[in-house]
Amino acid sequence: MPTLVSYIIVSAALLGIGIYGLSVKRNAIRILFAVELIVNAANLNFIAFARFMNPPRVSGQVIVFYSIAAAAMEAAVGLALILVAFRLNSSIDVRKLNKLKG
Amino acid sequence: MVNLPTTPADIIPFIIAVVTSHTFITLVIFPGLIHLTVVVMFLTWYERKLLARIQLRIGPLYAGGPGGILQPIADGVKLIFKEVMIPYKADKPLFLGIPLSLVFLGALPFAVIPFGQHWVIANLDVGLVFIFAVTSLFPSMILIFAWASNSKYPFLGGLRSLFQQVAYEIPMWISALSVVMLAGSLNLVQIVNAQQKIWFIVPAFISFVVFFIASMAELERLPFDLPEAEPELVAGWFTESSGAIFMVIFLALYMKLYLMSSLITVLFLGGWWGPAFLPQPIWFILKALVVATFIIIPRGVYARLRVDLLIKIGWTRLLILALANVFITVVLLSTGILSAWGL
Amino acid sequence: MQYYPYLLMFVVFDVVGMFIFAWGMSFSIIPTSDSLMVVLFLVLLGAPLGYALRMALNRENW
Amino acid sequence: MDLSVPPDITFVVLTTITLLAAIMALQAKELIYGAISLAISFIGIAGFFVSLDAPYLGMLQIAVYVGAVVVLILFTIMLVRREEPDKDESPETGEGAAGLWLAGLLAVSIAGIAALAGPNLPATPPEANLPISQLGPVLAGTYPVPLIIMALLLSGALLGALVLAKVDK
Repeated sequence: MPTLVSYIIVSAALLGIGIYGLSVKRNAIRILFAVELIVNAANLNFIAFARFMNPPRVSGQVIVFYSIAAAAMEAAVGLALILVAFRLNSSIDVRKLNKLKG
Repeated sequence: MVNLPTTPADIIPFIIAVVTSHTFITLVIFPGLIHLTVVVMFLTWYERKLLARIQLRIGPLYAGGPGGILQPIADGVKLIFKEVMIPYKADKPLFLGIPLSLVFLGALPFAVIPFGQHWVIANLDVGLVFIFAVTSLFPSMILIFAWASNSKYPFLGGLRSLFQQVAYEIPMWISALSVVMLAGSLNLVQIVNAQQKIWFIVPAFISFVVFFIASMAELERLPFDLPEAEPELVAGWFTESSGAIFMVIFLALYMKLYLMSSLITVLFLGGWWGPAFLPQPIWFILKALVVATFIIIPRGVYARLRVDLLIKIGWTRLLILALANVFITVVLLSTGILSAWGL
Repeated sequence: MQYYPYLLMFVVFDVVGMFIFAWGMSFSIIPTSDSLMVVLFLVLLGAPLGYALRMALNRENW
Repeated sequence: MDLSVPPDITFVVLTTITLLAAIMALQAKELIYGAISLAISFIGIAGFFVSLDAPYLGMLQIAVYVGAVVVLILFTIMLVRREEPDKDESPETGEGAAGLWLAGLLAVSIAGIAALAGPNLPATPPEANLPISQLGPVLAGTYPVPLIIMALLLSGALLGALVLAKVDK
């Protein structure tokens, strides 16, 4: 049987992948991918802890409801921002979005 | 549980035990693969014949059997032996992989559809949501396939298909919600069991209408077949597919037709319930075929809509109707009008 | 681009659909006062839906 | 016939699929392949949810992420894509190593802390399971205020994204 620790390790690995993408990638859409991966790592932890509690609690699942909804909205607004950036700059490389630099 | 064979003499009893076990029969023969293939092949013949009769033609005739009922087999053999053409600069792995996964996704939901009290492969507690989750994968698959064929018409058709399915999926779900509220469960077996006294088409008539129209749009049937409008887009998002690829896509589309008609049967028409002189699965299949007939008939009768009107209708009319129906169901349930039928 | 707002509305109502399915599934065992909250949730979403539809149908915006 | 798979094998398979697809999502050359890998990774997470006795959440994950968010991402990719791939997509030297170091440090430290605390954490889940019919009452009864805030968040995000994407005259 997989223990709680094994789930935490998987989630930590997912978080690591997400952080790597967030800090290294230059394409805005890839950065969005990384953010989604990090949110998913958190969700996995919530569900695992809710299951391993004694007695199991539904609250852990309900918070994942809200988390998924918030992540979906974040993706929607983020993609709209990327569209605007593309329209203004004709590039989605985050390092070329430096119009505000003095 | 069957023990694995240890000596050579045990192998034949082992095979017999496996073949006669309930899991094997439900998985492979009755609600499973063989039944699915036969019904889907029958539906392709049935649609051609029905449309021909509507238009005062005869339809398929020469392939053997009464009324040319063996036509689907001839079609299948013909398509398998045709050359599979892959367009120039198409994305090969996606172009070949997506049709296969479409068939897989089309067959997967049948695992939770109950064809009788005990004729169900997986009696999931979240059956209805499982079906919705699986069918919500279709639009992205179609978009990827259309993009992968690297051609103009498929891409336009794919975009149309995406927006149409997206527009009609939400009214469909929300109209199914009132059935879920009446039955108090997402388990399809329990939903059918709750309809023993009264079919849900009576207390939830509006949601039946919304669900029916939305499923017609999901299936890209006339008058909603914009994604494959022949005069404008050749054949829509599967223009570039040929030979075996085309056959696989065709199979997936008819599986989806059968899936939607079975879903309407489960949710609104009382599933397997019927007078006891016929066994339960027969009643179920008969009802599903009647629903399929009503989904096919408009193809011979109506013209198609314009794409922006289509999407506008989905969002402004059907969604509002479905939401209103949720409130009606809340009122019906809390005033206890339906308590005579045990709801 | 003309149909982009419909895609956004789809994402929003996908989430809403999942929320109210969890509520409708156990409607009979939820007290009425709690159900009113969910109805309020739906009513609150009606206003942005109307505004988004008006925006989406206005062809000058896209 | 017993078709149930032992939980260990399920866990290993799901872990492999999820992590490999997550890496592919960030490293694939074509953005479209990245989006598909992301979808596969989400499906893997949904598999974890189902195996952890939260089937409704698993279905929610598939329907919302793979059904809606990935479609939105694909559509945006097709809008902003250009024929030639970006040449300077790869990070500058040193930056990749630094990112890798940071991510590895974080992941290893979290996993290490979890492993250190391991003996105090429960090894096996309790027998009692979570019926999905409990979700609704907790959602509507115990946490009504977050529900209303969620309605406001949804409306705000919808209108905000619409106003952003609108063409200015």
